[in-house]
Amino acid sequence: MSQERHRLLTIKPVPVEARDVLYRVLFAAFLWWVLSEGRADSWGFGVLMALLVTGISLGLFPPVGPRLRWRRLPGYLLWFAGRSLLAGVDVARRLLAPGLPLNPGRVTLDLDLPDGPPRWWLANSLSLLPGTLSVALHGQQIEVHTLDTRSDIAREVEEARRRVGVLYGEGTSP
Amino acid sequence: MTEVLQVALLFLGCLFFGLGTLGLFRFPDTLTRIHALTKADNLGLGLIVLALLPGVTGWAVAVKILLVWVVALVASATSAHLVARALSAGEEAGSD
Amino acid sequence: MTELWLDGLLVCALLATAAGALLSRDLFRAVVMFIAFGLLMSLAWVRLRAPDIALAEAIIGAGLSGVLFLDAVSHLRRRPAGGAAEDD
Amino acid sequence: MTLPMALASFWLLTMLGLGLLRIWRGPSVADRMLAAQLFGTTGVALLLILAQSQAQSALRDVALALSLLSVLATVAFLTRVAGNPPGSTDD
Repeated sequence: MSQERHRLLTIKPVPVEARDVLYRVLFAAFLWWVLSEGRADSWGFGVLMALLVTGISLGLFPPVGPRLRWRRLPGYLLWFAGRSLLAGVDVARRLLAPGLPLNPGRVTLDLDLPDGPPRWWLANSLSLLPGTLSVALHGQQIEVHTLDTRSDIAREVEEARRRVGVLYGEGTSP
Repeated sequence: MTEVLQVALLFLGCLFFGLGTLGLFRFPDTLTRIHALTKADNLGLGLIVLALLPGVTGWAVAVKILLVWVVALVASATSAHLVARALSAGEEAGSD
Repeated sequence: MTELWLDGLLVCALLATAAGALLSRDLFRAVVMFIAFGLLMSLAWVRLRAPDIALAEAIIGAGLSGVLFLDAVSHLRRRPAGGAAEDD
Repeated sequence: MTLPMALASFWLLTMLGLGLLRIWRGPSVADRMLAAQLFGTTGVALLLILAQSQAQSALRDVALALSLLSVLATVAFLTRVAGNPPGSTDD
């Protein structure tokens, strides 16, 4: 078990597949369309840049570990938008309450998420979710700062961790 | 109708920016200030982006301002995490 | 009318950051003030309808030179004999 | 410029002014960096509003560049000024 875990927790580049290249070229072309605000007269240069960016990004960030399931992204973003709205309201509530109801502290929780992009997703998401701010990732643990140690931080982190896991293909037959 | 919604979103966005700045002064220590700033300001920016969406001139522009928001989200979440980590590393080392 | 107030406020903020960057005894504070000044200056170029200069100012003023100054401050701090400003 | 947008920009600029106060008062280095982060986000919002109300699409590029560069200052601060003792970072 622990060896299996260790294997999961190290970043390991995987062989580049044709679909990796295709996705990146398409994404770069999409970015060009967005950045040029839909102008049609610059596509010659745009295609060149898209290919160049794909080459550079494959060199700098080779594909690692489990792949992001793009089709599951909208669901994640919807959940995230709702929760981060709640996070803003939560901060506002605490700020405007006369007694300043705060009980800040740190919590360290176990985390069995593959190293690399999944963890970055989680850490960055947590900083924008209600009551949590990711402080540090130590091996298989995550240290979180919270506005109120009395609230159920473990459940919040567990929920976020589950959703990031789903985003990276957990819960599907391989 | 769209106009009313737009003004309402703009107002709410400004409100959250104000709250973020208020948090910068009212919360007791640096880590709690990070909470207030990242959450309130990013929500404020999001609401302002939503308010601007009806007035754009094309799909690409709409995606572009959404992209600016996403980049700002990632940027501030990353810097919040980095500042928090530096603070706790500094405490452990006994400096600062 | 509101636009006049907006520009007036911008000018006041510019003067405040410029004074802050020049007068601060703490070097790190001066650098952060300078970064803020760069950003406000970029907004000023925007109000003057010069978006290209605003872009250059945001990148060079608020971005690159801020980083270079931070680097310089850290070098000064590492050498206490160099007469660096005392902080806090 | 429509009135709501002008009022919104005025309000955001006021918030920037208050952020200046935080930079000046500190007290810690991290607080100042935090105020710089506030400057980044608020500046982006201001630029997006001005891009639309002044009908200058180039300002959206300025906003994008600003949001990318705001991390740069924080990273520079962390690696240089915060003075992490070597080996204290864990990843």
